[in-house]
Amino acid sequence: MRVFEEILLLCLIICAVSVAFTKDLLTSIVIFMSYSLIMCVIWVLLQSPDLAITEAAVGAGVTSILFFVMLKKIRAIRKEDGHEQDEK
Amino acid sequence: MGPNLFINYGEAVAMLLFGIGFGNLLLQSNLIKKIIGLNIMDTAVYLFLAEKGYIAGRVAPIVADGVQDMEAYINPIPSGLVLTGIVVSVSVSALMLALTIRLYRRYHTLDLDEISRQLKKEGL
Amino acid sequence: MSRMKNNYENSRFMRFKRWVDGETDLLLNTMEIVPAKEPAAGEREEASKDSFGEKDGKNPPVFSEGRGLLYFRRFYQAVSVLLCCGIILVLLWTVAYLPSFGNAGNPDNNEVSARYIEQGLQETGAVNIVTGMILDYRAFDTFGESCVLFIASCCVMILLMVDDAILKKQEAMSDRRFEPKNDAILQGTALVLTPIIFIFGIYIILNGHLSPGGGFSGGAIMGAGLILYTSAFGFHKTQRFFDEHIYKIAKITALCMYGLIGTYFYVTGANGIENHIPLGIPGHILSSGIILPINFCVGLEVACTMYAFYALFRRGGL
Amino acid sequence: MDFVQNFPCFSVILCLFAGILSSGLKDKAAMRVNTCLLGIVTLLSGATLLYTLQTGQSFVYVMGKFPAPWGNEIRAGVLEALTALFFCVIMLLSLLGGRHKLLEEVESGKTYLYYVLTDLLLSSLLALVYTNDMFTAYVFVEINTISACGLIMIRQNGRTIEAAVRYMIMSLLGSGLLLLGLCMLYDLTGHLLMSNMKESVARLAATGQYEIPLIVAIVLISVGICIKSALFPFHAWLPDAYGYSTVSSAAILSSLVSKGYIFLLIKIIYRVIGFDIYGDTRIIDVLFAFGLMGMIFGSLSAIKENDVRRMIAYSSVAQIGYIYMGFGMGTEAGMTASVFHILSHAATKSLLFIAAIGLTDVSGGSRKFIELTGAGYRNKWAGAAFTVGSLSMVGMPLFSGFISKLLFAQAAVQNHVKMLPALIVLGVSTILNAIYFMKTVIRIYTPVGYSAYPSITFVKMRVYAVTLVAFILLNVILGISSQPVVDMIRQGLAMFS
Repeated sequence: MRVFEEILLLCLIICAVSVAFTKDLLTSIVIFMSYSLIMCVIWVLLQSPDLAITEAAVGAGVTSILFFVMLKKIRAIRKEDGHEQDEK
Repeated sequence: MGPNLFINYGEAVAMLLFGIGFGNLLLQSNLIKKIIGLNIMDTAVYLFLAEKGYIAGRVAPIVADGVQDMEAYINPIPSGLVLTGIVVSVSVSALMLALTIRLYRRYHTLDLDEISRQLKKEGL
Repeated sequence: MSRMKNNYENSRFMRFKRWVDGETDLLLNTMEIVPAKEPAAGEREEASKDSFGEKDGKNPPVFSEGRGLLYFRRFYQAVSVLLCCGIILVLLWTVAYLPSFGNAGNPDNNEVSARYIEQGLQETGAVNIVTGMILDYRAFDTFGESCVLFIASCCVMILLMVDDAILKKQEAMSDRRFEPKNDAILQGTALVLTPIIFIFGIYIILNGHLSPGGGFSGGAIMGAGLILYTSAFGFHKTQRFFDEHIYKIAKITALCMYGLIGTYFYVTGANGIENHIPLGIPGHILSSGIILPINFCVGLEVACTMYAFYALFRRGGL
Repeated sequence: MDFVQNFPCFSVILCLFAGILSSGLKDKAAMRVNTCLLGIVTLLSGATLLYTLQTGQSFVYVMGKFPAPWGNEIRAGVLEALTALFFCVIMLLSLLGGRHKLLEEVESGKTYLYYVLTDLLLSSLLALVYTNDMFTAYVFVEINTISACGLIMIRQNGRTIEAAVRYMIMSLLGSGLLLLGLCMLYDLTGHLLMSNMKESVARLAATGQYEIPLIVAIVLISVGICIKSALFPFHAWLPDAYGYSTVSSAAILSSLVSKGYIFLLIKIIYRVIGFDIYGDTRIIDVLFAFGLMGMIFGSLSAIKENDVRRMIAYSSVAQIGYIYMGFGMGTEAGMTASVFHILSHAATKSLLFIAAIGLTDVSGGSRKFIELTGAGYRNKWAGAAFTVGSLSMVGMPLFSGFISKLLFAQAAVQNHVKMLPALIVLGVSTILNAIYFMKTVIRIYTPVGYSAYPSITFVKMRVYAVTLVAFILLNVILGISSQPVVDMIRQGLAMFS
């Protein structure tokens, strides 16, 4: 169990570092989502199921959805402006 | 150096993550990455707390079979605090994301340095 | 006429006068304005690589950026890196001296957690000690926490709410312009999943005092269900049972109920008046005093808020 | 138990309720609810103050039926009640003074949200003042941060939103550090309640166990709060946030929000860590140094500034430097001076912001100094108020600023090591203050032959003028009869330990 936990902690660090160095925003958001899920498993290992269920629903679920929606919104704004430019 | 660095490896990882998140928040000029850095920082603190609440060989604090002995369960307080913290951090990130959308609509970039340059050009 | 100077414009008094007039800066005056410089090549590359707005190549950023600002940025980055490394080192050094991990003799395992564990079931009626602790022993904190969520939703409303009906229509159209409408697979899956998600969310809320979970996680799950339904079927379908009016009523009712229960609990407790909320039999659904109704209120509020975030982000209105 | 002891709890809960209910009301109704609320809370705080003065001791109120180390608690003494009363009064006056601008600058359908935000901001300030529990403090710090961000960005132009983002980033850094420090402190002591924490910290400090983590935790908490209250090197967000937001927000932010955090720090110093233990660490020297630097650099930036609101904002940086300098003295007298300065600065800075808006209004909305020429004649009330505020800031006798500078000087004389730098910087900073404030006052009273802008009459802005008069009175009262207030502060600080 201890080895498993160590591997997960290592994964956390890898995720956190790779978020910083990813160029694509969508990729970094997906990496952040996986970071939250790993955190969730670690909390199960640390005997805190309350946290795990909340993190899974709030951290990995709703926060990621909000990130995606925001990215989509920004793309929509960009495309809108692009169209306006074309018309001119 | 103190004696407990390798025993407290979980806490050490939490501190590393805190530093990484802190660095992201300071160094990234892209707003979305700043927000992710912020979230990493927050979760690192929560990881630290949860690690501190854990006691080897005990189970989650949900009373089972009527056993109400302190020796049986882990410390419930850190879990409660983290539960509060998670909700705080989701509200903060929602607010930051909304601010980002507004800024993007106005300045068409996510780069904070770029935005301040544009502001300077406006000369307001 | 020796006192007459030809550089009167630059004399101290004149500079002082101009400063009083607010035309120039007293101290900045001496500084020459550095002529416009091309930003360093490396930096521009960097800027165009990861910022979104510049990717599409319109308005390439050519700014008259003084050398001072560039140096300042370099300096800032170097200092930030040093600061982060310093913080990490200090914190690791601290961790080395902290109480050891997983040890039952640590200072945080004291009489406080002992009472929560040993008497929590009798005093709060909750089998899940964490829920009992946050909703009963430390009820005030948790009320504050729901207010954090509430105020965040208010701020998002300030930022993204679009009042004008015409604008609303436009936004709704532009948002879905680039994706297929009425996707059969998505709708079919959503039709099956949404009820299950809802039931699961309600289960978690109602069992908050018996098993892991509670108002926050259950509410978030229900909010996620609403979001799934909306993204599959569009806002019009959702608005038939959940529009802005209902959102407001639900949110205010939930928070006020929570506040009233909480206030009753605080005031009776502090003044030594007997509390008339029965604790029930531990382990049953209808037990544990104020925890069940509070969980219900919190769940409702969280579900509404999560959906409101989504809807406001997506189209600027509920 | 006396019924009055319920009042602190009632005032926090009432604010939360008012905020929640206002979110379902129309603009006008929300405004009325807000004004009523402020009136009621002022009365409640006043009653609490009288009660604590009468009984001469502080009381603890248990939120719920569980006693000390298990449940939440709030605590009220003379200092808490005084600060709460003062905060309510200032907030009421700031909102009244900026109401006409609010209607112009905020989208019409969203004004009610402004009042929701202020209600919750007030609740968080009161909770920060009254709380006796570290985690409650953290939760309400977050409410404070978010609602302050809302107050900044409610006037939605690019400038304010950018300022809000910068504010949020700095604030969240601060909250992160604060939370981490708090978790470490919890880990070392096993308590979250201030009084129990203090016992444990005293025990730890006596035995020398966990010495390094304790110091690091104290440092983290202090730095977190310093970042949030815009101490000198962390003030980058401040001028934009104060300079471009709507005027009530600027007044509230500068006079209340940062002061709420500082009050929390005072509480932590006295009630969690212990004044002596805090004084033994070298943190107070660092605070002292940064306070002095803030006093100088804030004033210099203010002198360079060409925009009247940003100038006042930079002056806030200098004033926060004064407060931290008082902390840094490490004596009771320094702390008293700091607390008095919190009150006096709150009264003066909001007066300046409110008066400045009156002056810029009669100058075509421009905030550049050149346009303000003669504005004092066009809007007599605002001109007079601005003059009073400036004189108070500079430290003229009769006004509140004089007393706080006097107290700082007295405190400095008592501390032999820090006397020289403190006195020198105090003098220099006073001169710098005089330079930029007097420059403005001279400018607004420079006569102009012909003005393109019409002057304003009393009838047009009755509420505004009354607010200004109230502010001036507050300042003069604090300046003339300062002794009772100083006594109350001393008594309150004594109750802390």
